[in-house]
Amino acid sequence: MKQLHERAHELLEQKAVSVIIGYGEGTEGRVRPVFIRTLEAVRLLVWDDRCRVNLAVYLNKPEIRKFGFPIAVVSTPATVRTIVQLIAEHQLSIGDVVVLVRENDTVRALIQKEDLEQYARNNPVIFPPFVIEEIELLKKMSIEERFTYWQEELAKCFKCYACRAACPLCYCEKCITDVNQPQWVCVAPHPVGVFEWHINRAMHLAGRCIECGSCTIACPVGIPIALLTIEATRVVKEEFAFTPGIDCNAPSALSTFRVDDKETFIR
Amino acid sequence: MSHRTFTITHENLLDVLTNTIAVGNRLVAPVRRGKKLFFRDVQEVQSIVFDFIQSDESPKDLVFPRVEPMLAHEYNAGNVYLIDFAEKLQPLPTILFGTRPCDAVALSLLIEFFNEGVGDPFVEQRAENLTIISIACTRADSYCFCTSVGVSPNDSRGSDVLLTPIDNDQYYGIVLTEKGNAFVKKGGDNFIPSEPKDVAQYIVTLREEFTPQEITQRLANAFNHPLWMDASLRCIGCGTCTYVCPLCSCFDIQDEGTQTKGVRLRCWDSCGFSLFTLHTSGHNPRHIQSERWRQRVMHKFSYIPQNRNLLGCVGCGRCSRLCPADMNLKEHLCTITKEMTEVKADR
Amino acid sequence: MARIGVFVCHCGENIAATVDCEKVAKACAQLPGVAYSIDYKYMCSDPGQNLIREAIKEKNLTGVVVAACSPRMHEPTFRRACAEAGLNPYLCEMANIREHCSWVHPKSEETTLKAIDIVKTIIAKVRKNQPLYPIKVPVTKTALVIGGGIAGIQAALDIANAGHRVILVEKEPSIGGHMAQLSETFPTLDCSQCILTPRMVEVAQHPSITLYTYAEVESLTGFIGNFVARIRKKAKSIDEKLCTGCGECVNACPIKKIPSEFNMGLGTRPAIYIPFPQAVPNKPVIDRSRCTYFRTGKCRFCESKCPTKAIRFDQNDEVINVQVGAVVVATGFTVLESTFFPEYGYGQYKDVVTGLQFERILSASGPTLGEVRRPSDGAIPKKVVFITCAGSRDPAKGIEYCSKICCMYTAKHAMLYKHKVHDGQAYVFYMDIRATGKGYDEFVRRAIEEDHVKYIRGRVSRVYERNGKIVVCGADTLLGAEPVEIEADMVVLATAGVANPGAEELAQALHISYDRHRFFTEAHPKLRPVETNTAGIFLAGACQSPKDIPESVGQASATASKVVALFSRDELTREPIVAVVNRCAPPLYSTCVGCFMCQTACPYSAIEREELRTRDGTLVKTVARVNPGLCQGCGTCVAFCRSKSIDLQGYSNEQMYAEVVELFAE
Amino acid sequence: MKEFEPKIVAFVCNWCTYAGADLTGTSRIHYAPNVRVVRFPCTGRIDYNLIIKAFERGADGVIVSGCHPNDCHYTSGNFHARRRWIVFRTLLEYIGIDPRRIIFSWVSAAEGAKWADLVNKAVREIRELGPAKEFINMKQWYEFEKALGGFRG
Repeated sequence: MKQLHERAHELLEQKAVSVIIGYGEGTEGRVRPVFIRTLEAVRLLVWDDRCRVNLAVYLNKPEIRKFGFPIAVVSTPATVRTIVQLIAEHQLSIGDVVVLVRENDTVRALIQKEDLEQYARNNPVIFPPFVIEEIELLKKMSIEERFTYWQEELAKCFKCYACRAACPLCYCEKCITDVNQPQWVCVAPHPVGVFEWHINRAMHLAGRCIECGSCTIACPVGIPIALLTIEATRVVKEEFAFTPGIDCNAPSALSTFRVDDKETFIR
Repeated sequence: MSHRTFTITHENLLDVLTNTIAVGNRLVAPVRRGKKLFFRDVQEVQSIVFDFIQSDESPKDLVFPRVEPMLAHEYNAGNVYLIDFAEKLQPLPTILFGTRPCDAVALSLLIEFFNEGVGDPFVEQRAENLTIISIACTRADSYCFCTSVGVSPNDSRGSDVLLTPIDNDQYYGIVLTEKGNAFVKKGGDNFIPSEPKDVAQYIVTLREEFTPQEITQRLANAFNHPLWMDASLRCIGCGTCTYVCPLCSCFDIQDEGTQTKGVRLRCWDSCGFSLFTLHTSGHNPRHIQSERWRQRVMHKFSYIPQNRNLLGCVGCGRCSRLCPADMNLKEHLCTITKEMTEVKADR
Repeated sequence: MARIGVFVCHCGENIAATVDCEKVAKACAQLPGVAYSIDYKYMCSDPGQNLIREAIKEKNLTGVVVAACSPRMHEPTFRRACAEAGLNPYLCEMANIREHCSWVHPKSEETTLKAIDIVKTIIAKVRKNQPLYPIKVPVTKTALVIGGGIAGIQAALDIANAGHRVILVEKEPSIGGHMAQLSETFPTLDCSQCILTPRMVEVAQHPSITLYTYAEVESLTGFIGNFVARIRKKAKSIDEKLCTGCGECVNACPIKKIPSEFNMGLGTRPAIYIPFPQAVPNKPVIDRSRCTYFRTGKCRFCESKCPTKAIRFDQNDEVINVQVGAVVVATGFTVLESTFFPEYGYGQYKDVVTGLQFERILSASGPTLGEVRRPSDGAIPKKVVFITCAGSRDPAKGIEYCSKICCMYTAKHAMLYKHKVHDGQAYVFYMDIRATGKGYDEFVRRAIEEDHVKYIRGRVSRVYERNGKIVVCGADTLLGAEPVEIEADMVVLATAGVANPGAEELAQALHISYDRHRFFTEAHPKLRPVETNTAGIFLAGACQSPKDIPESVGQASATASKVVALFSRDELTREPIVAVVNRCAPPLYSTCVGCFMCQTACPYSAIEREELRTRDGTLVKTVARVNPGLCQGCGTCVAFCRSKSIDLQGYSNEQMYAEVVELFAE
Repeated sequence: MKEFEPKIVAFVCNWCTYAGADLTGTSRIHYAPNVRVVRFPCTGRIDYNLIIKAFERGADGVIVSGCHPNDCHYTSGNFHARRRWIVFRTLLEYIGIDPRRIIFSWVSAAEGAKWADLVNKAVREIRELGPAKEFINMKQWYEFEKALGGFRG
């Protein structure tokens, strides 16, 4: 933490960044995102195991961008991958972000493509044990059981779109669910509308989801929604040998192809 | 039973509830789904959760469901047929058990709001068929601030019966309305008449951080204050706060179907969404998140009080508990009451 | 509200036999937005089309659905009829109730119901149809011809003679290609250079042709009618304007022993050289990789001898961008070489040569001045063995195809050898003789019957040296696979024709496709043999597959006619079935967020970047833009776009959605 | 009782499968009448949302068909589509929807008989699977919730 404070101090003092997006103390032992713009405020920064939410989401927020690039972000491995993916998707450029990471008990600032990519490659996102349990559980289910499982889970959804808002890769200015000519996704949070929304979310994040889990953390009704995008990313990884968030120049897995992609399911 | 007040043991209360279901009433009570607490239809009273500070979802969708079919149309050989769901609606008699007093207050305000003016047949009919049995709070957390917005942990407004947990696994209850009376009557001997008691010792005490008047006054001239931007920087623009709020009542009318057959639905909407105020022209009067956040606070603590002489908030604290970005409403209101001058260090 | 006319065709009995057409028309009349619905015996007939034209005018129709045969059959017919009546043709769609219904189901109520369903969905689509207007793009009437072999020369001359400008790019110092290397040509045995060089000169002197030799096309952007080619003119190290081509410098060069490319390594050249005497342009270039000055910084003998002071050691490569409307790719081929045939001793024995090397030996301008002398000792070979299908038709070598020209040139080689070495003996090992051109089989017969070339049907198993002779072991399959052993003085391999090195890179630079042998792919093997899948780029000659001269020339003229046809108009008209990135009101301007992930989804590289600016010029954002000239309308980007910011005209999201939803509307 | 007749929608590309189905017609090969064809320029144009919509609106099965690999009129639209299907299919299965309800196929313009065969087999298979119960299940609330008037989780 001391190192982080020193680093943050240095960055602000040298005017190397306009703002540092980090974690600060929140309510009842929670941590919350803080935006450090002054040297005095640096002391508010905390960095411990509670700091899991992916702060890269704020890099898409116009109010934050208005501070001007470069912006520093206190980053978990997932955040680094997210930033690499955002660069690949032309939402950020190299040099826009100073990525503060922990490496062997020191705080490093990553800016260059090579550093970002190397860190992303060396630091995979690790699921918490309950996620792995849930994945295993779903794997063992019959298709009917899975249907029931998801129907029960999705029935809770009232479409507050916290999953979308918390996801740093949901940066569309007009989401497909807000498109009404035609109405691809029913607006109403009834089972059909909820199903459409979540299958679209999963399809849109296939091969892009960094698996940071922000959507699940954000969900106020406790739906394990990340499982859908994790599955989508798993397929892409398995079938197309493609991992998102490790290459600043990678095209999308779903807008490229290999002539020998699997087609055992096609008659 | 002639008395307005009674006592009942926990066990007997469960028996009464079981019986309520048995005679064909719909019982809705707090139950756990995973780590979250919802109000759901209950078949087994054992599943009802008593030990909690606040549920995650509010009970508002018992009168104002997240999706409400309002109208259906059909086109056949040149004729259009309409079905008005308000006429068809036949709500089941429903016992809402185990709400916190703040939720009961909120429900009464919500119902009042919908029934103003021309009225709302959907909400009205549901409210008529709803009996609310609330339980006073013996615990609170730092998100709670009911006392600061004019609600108390044992507020009786909106409830038909108010229970207070007392010693020896017993509840002390007050019957507040005819509907409450009917409920207690059906419970027969399980309810033991009692003299009115002072149960203040069992109720949690909550510090009054500010008063509604203070807030309203401060906000009157605060529209252009820089605090809105500072406070909402971390807001990600989801609808969680509005959807879990027991009082938020904004909705969106959606038509589903084709030219020949379709249905008109009323769905929840949120002022936190950028689309909420987007004009067809492309102009958005609230085009950044701070303006939307300001709208939510202003609406609840300035505009509603101006129009209706009450606040649009009961201090249940759900919005703050569930906010993905830890936007703490109580904290913001405290800042506002400190004349909105003390600028937070995290700006 | 839409006013749609529905026209149900009986197609004589073709539809009416199983579908109750009257009922279909009546059912459709009940649907919302249908203003007129009628059935008729033959809609495509004149009276039928008249019915549609009249109805459009009288009923003021805003859309037309013709329920008849497949749109693949008559869509243009009915769209034209609509246009004649003043209705935008793209407001007319066809419902296929013949191929997809009446012909595949028995006469029944169900079949009629299916027909109604089909028409219903198309009505739903037409409700969402928008008037579309053909896309017009201007045409730059200059053609780029890549490759200065006979195919490129022919294409360039044909286009130029039609009155259009041509830019001809050749990577070698001279045009002429492989044909310039040949001795004589089958089946008439006229001298290759004698018929080629006048053409080369014509190219050089043609006022409409700009010739860039020693130059390569690095990239091609844009689309049909509007390409921009980036051409690298490699430094020749001479000032071409000053150089007279006297050749003093060539004589002065102290480095003499560089294997000559033109002579296939059988002769030598200096570091500053003119590839062959009839080269066009007939001016030298300095091969910098071999030049002493460029390697050591000392020498400059050529410079001292140059009477016009034309040597430029400090010249740089020059990169130019040219605007062209069409491209002819005529980059030719090469023959398989060196070490590819250890079993035939190639590379090991000097006297085992390729067919192209043997051409040089036979050529009057070749290293032996036209006398047949073998490379090892200059002796006149008395026994020469020709081996055909060296590599070709050999899956083990990775080349399954027939190189097509080898049978003929081997017969020619054997014949010419016999003409020059009267007492010599020529043997040809062959698998099959493929002599299918005009006068070709007669030519082969002449070699066998008049020149007594010995044809042996069988494969050669081994070639090795024994006592100064090259022993060729094979089998004669016509004699019951009897082993044959010939002690030869020389062996000529008719090695397979293969794609040029660098073909792949060029294809990628031009955005054209190529097969697994790296030959460029035509748009259709039969019906569009000289077009590529990229509109405006055409193929001539052996870059597409090995070809002989007449075929290459024919193909070159074909491409020229395609180019000239293209250039006959000032503007190109294209079907407006293209993808479009949406625009909306400010401050959004477009819902595209510029992730540019669609770029790789487009098979035509049609997706570009576009900067959106406010009226005062402030950059709002950079979004995708579909170039309507390049887009072919597949819609892959449309289905890919997450925010639904791209739509395909003619198959829009609204249209497809309406069709699907209508299927289940009650 | 009358046998269950599945409703099947076929999403096909214009250049191969649509033409192939035309050929089935010109060859007068009869097949089951349960299929309704929607014509797209290319399989690359087929939005997975349309497949979802078809099911929601009442389809029991969906056929998706286009040009064989390497035969795409637009050179690679079908390859892109194939990738999309691989992911989409897996996700459907993961969320509990029987992937056998979507039948993917390559039918060329020359394979009229294959088209008839494909349709007949699809009808047979979907008939065995029965109505698309997952989607019927999801739509139930329109019916029973009328009594309560509205949908709660």
